[in-house]
Amino acid sequence: MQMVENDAADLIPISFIDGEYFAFDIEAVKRLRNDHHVAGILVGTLPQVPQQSTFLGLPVQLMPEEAALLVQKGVARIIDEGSRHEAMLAVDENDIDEATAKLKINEVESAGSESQGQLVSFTTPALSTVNRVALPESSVGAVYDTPRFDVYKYLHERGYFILPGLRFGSQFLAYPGDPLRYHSHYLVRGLGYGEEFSLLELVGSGRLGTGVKKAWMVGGHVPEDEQHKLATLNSSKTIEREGSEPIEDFVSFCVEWAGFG
Amino acid sequence: MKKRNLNAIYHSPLPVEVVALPPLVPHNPISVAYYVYQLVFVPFLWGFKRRRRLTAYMELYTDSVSSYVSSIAVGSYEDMQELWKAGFFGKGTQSRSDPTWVLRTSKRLQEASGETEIVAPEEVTARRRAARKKFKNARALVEQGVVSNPADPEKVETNEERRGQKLTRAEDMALRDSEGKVRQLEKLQLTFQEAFFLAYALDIIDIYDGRTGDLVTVPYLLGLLMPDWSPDNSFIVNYVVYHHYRSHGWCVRNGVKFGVDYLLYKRGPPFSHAEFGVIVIPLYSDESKNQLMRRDWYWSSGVNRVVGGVKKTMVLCYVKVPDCIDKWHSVEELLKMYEVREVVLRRWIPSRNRD
Amino acid sequence: MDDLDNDYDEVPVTPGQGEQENAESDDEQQDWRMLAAIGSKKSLPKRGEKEYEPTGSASDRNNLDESRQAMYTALNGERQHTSKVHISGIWYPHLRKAKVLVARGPHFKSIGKADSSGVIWLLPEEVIYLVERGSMSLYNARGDAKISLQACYAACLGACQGQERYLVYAYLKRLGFIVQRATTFDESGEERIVQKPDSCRIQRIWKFLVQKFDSFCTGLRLAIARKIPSFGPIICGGLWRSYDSIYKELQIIPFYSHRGSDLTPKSTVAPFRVAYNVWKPRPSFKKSNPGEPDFRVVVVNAQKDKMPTPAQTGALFSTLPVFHDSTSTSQQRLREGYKNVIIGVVDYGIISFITLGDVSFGDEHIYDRHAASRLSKHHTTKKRQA
Amino acid sequence: MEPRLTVASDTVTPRSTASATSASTKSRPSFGSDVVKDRAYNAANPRNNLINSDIAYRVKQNLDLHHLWTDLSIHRVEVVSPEAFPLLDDGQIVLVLGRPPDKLYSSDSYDQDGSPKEEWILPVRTESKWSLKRWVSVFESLAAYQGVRPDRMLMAMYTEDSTVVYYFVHWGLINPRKN
Repeated sequence: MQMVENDAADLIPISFIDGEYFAFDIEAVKRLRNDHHVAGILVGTLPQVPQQSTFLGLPVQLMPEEAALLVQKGVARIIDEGSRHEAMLAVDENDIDEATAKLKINEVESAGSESQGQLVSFTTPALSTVNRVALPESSVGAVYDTPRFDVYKYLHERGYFILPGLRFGSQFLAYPGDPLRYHSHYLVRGLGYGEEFSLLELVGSGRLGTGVKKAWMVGGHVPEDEQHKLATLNSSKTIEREGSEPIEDFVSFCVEWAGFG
Repeated sequence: MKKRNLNAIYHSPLPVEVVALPPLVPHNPISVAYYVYQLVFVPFLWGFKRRRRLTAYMELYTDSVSSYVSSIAVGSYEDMQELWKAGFFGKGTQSRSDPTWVLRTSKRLQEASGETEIVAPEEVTARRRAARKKFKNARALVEQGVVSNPADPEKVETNEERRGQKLTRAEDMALRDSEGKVRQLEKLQLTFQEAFFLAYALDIIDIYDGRTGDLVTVPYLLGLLMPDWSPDNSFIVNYVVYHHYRSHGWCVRNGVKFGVDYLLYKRGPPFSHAEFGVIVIPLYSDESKNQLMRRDWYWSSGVNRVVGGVKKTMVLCYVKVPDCIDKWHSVEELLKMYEVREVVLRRWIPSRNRD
Repeated sequence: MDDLDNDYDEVPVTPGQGEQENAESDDEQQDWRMLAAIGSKKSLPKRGEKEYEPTGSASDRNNLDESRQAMYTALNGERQHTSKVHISGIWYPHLRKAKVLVARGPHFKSIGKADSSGVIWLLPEEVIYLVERGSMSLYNARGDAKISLQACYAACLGACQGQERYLVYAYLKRLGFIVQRATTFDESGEERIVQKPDSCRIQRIWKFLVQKFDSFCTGLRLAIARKIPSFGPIICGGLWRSYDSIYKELQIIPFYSHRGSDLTPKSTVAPFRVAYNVWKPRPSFKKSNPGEPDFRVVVVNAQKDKMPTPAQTGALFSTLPVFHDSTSTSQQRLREGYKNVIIGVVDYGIISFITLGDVSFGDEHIYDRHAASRLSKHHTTKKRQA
Repeated sequence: MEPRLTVASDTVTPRSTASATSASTKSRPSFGSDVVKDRAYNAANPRNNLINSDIAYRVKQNLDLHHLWTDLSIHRVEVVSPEAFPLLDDGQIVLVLGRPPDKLYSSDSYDQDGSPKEEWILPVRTESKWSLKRWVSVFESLAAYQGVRPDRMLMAMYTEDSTVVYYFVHWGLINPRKN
C-alpha cells in the first residue's frame, strides 16, 4: 500500500469495500461513462425521490472485470475504503465517552448546517476527505485470465458498454452505445476454448435473445497453438469496430433463431 | 360450441377404451337390467373381444459394437390419428405437432390456391411470419431510402411475389404418386419415453424392428434404450418423469423449443397452452455429487425468462437415482426404485405484490 | 375450429408479452430526462424510447448528452433533511450498530430496536438506508467527524453480511415494504419451530401399512395375471370403468409427498436460510408485535452461490409455515407451492426476485373432473374395436 | 470402418426393408434431390452423438418437406482439426447444403438468378455438448472444403421425436436482427 493522494490524482478512484467495487464520486462516474464507456450500476437510493427503485443514485457499483480492466489500462486505482477510514471510525471499546461525543456533535450540527428560517437543514456529503490508500494492481489480478474477463475485455475494446446479464440469464449484456439511449445487442457468455456447454442452453438463450432483438454472443480466448488458424479464417473478413487492430487471440460467435422451425 | 367440438374430437386422454357403468335408476327395471348387463356381461364378453393394436417401427443404427435406437414412428394414417387424438402422443415429422403435412401439401399444390380456409396451425404461423417479413422488407427499403413510408404497399413485395407467385418447386414432383395424389411421406414420431409408455405401461402398441420386421419386446426395448444400465441413464431418468406426470393425468410433451425437457398440458395443445415447463435433474444419494452438479442462477434465470415469457411456470423435477439397478428387476420394481421431487420457480415482482 | 388457430405454444417472446407492465423490467434503464416529472406528479414516468445503435448524427449525440446531463444532475443532488425530521446517531464499529441520538420523523415505526433503557439502536442496513436517502446524520464514536456516504458504506456494509443483503433490503424498503431481519439472519440464528404434529407416529405406521398392502396387491395382481414380472405391462387390455382407475393403476412412481412428510425443521446453512421477513405496507404495523410476515426472503449472490440442492431447499422449506390453506385451488397450489420463499438473486447490483415453491404434482388430482365430463358424453364411443 | 446403410421404404411396412449398400465417400457426393430415393438412413457414427449422417438425412428431409427448401444436398466434409471431435472415427462431419424459399435476412442479397443464397446446415443432436473449439473446427473444415469460410451456418438441433430447431451461428460479431 502506498499513499498516493498527490502523485496520481488524475487516476479515477474506485472504492473497494467488503469485496465489492464502487464509485462514489460524481466526477469519477462521469469520467467512467463519458471517457471509458463504463456505466456500472447505480445501487444507492436517490435522495430526491427515495420511495422508488426505478431511478437510483450513488454509489455506482462496478464489476470486478471493470475494475481490473481499468487498472490494467492505467486509468484507475483501487482505494481500500476500510483501511482509509479506520482511524476516523475507530473507538476504544473500554473507554467510550458518549457525553463528550454528543457535545461535539451538537457543535458540529449547529455550525455546519445552514439555517432556513426556523428549519435547520442537515447534509451528508458523498465523499470523505481523509487520505486515500490505493491498493496494488495485484489486488484485482484474480480476475485476469478468466473467460469472463476475456470476453469483457474483448467487447469493451470494441467500444461496447457492458452491464451484468443475470436478468437475461447471461453473464453480461453488451450495448453498442450508452445504455441510457440504446438497447443491448448481445447476451454475452464467456467460455474457455474447449469448455463444453449444452445445446439446450443455446436453444434457450438463442430464443430468449431473438425475442428481444438480441443475439447470444459466445466467445473465448484462443490458446496460442490454435491462434494461427484464426488469422487465416479471419483474413479479409474481419469485422472491426472503432478501427482497432484485429485481435487474433479471441474467437466469438453470434447465435440467433433462424426464423423458422 | 367450440369446446364441445374439441371434446368430441379429443375424446379420451389416453388411447385406452373405457366402458363406464351407466347411471342406475333403482325403480326403473330397464335401467336395472341394463346396469346388470353392463356390470356382469360386458366384462365377460370383453375377454373374447379382439382389440386393435397400434403398430410402430423402430429404426436402428448400427456400428461394429452395437445398435442404437434412432427413431420410433407410427406410419399408418389411422394409428397416427388415434395417437394424436387420444392423449396427444408423438409429433408429425414434417409438422409442428399433429401430422398435417399431407393436408397442407395437397392444398399448396392445388393450382387454384385462392381459398383461405385454415387447416393447420402451421398455416397461421406461416401467415403471421409472411406478414412480418413483408413489414421487415418494407422497413429495410425505408432504411435504404428507397421508399419513405413502410406502409407503402406498391414497393413492398416478398421474393415469392417477385418471382411470380411461384408456389411449387422442382422437388414437389416427387411428392405425388402416379395418380397425382400427395404421398404420405409423414410419420408420427414418438419420443423414446412415449414409445416405452405406450408399449410398457399401456400395452397398446407393437413396435417392430424396421430392418428385420421382428417384434420388439418390452425388455429388449428397454435394453436398447438404456444400453449401459447405469442408474442415471438419461432414458430411465426421463422416463420416470414422463410416467409420473402421465400417471397423474397430465399431457406431457417435448419442451426443447423452450429449452426445457417437458411441457405439461392440463388436457392437450388444442385446448390451452402448456402450464408448466419441466426440467429433469438427477439426484444422487451422495450429497457431494449433488453439490457438484448444482446449476447456477444465470441458468435458472434464463430458462425462467423463456418459460415465464410464454406464461408457464418452471418446474425443477429432481429424480432420486438408486445406487445400482439390476437387470433382473421387473420394470415396475425398477421404476419404484426412483423417486420424484419437485420445486416450482417463478419470477416475483415486488411492485406487483405490495397491495 | 378456432381453437386450432392457437399457435400451439408458439407465443412469441417479445418484450410486449407479459413483460411490459413490469416497471422495473429488463436491462432497460429509465430516461432520466423524465425524472423531473416525478417531483410534480406522484406516478413514475414511462420508459423512454431507446435506439437500436448510435448513428453518429447530431440529434443522436444531443439526445445522449441531454440524458447524461439529466442523470448527472440528479446524481449530484444533496442528501439532506430538515430539523423537523432530523435523525442523528453514532456508529459503534465494535457493536456493528448505531445508537440513535435524535429520532424524529416516521421511520421508526418500522426501523430500529429499543433496548431496556429506551435507547434506539439501528442495524447497519438501517443506517446505510437512512444515510443514503439523506434522512440521517451519522457520526463517529468520538463525535468529531460526520460520516460521509462513502465512509458509511466503509463502516456498515461489511456488517450487513454481504452487500447483496443490503441491496435487497434497500430495494424493498424503497418500495414501501416493511423489512426486518429474520431470526435466521445470522449463521447462529435459531430455526423457526413450526407446529409439531401429534399424528407423526400414526402417520408413519399408516404409511407403512399402506406400503405393505400396496406391495401385497401388486404381487397378487401379478400372480393372477400370471405375468413374468419383467415383461409386465400395466394396463394389459383389461376392462376399465374410468380413466381415473387407469391413472390410479399407472401411479407407480414414488414421489415426495407433502401429506405426512416430516415437519420438524431441519438445520439450514447460509445462504439458504431466511434473511428477511417482509410485510406489505400497512399503517397498523407494530415492531413489537409484527405478526406473521407476508413474505420471507433469502438473499444469494449470483457469482458466489449456486442453486440449492433439494436437500438444501428441503431444509429451508422445513422452517417455513404452510402457505396455502385448503381453500386454494390445485392450480394455485401447483403454481405457487404449498410453501414458498422468495430468493433475491444479486448480480453486481442487479436484483432478480424469484419464488421457490414446494409442490408435489402427485398430490394434486387434475384429471377427475374433465375425464368424468368427457365420459358422460362419449362413453359409448367404440372407435377402437377391430 | 465402412458405414452401413439401411434402406427403409416410405410408408413403413414391416417387411419391406433391409438391404445394405455401402455409402459413397467421394469428396462431394450428391445424393440427388429426390426425397423418395433419399430415404437411406445411414449408420455411420452411432457412437458419436454430435454429428451423424442419420440425423443429416432427417434434417434434409425436414427442410425439404416441411420448410420447402430447394437444391438440398448432403456433404461429408473432412475435418481439418479432428481433435475437436474425439468420437468421430472416420474424420468426417456431415452437413446439409440448401436454399431457403426466401432470403432469411432482409439485409441478405439474392443470387444473380433472383434465388436466395445457399446456406450450410450442421445437423446435431439436441442432447449433445458443444464448444468454441468445435465451431472453429467446423468453419475451418468448411473453409477448406469450399475454399472460403462462410460467414454463417445454421445449426439444426434434432430431438428424437423429430423436432428440429434451427439457429444461426455467425462467425464473429454481427448486428442482431431487428425483428
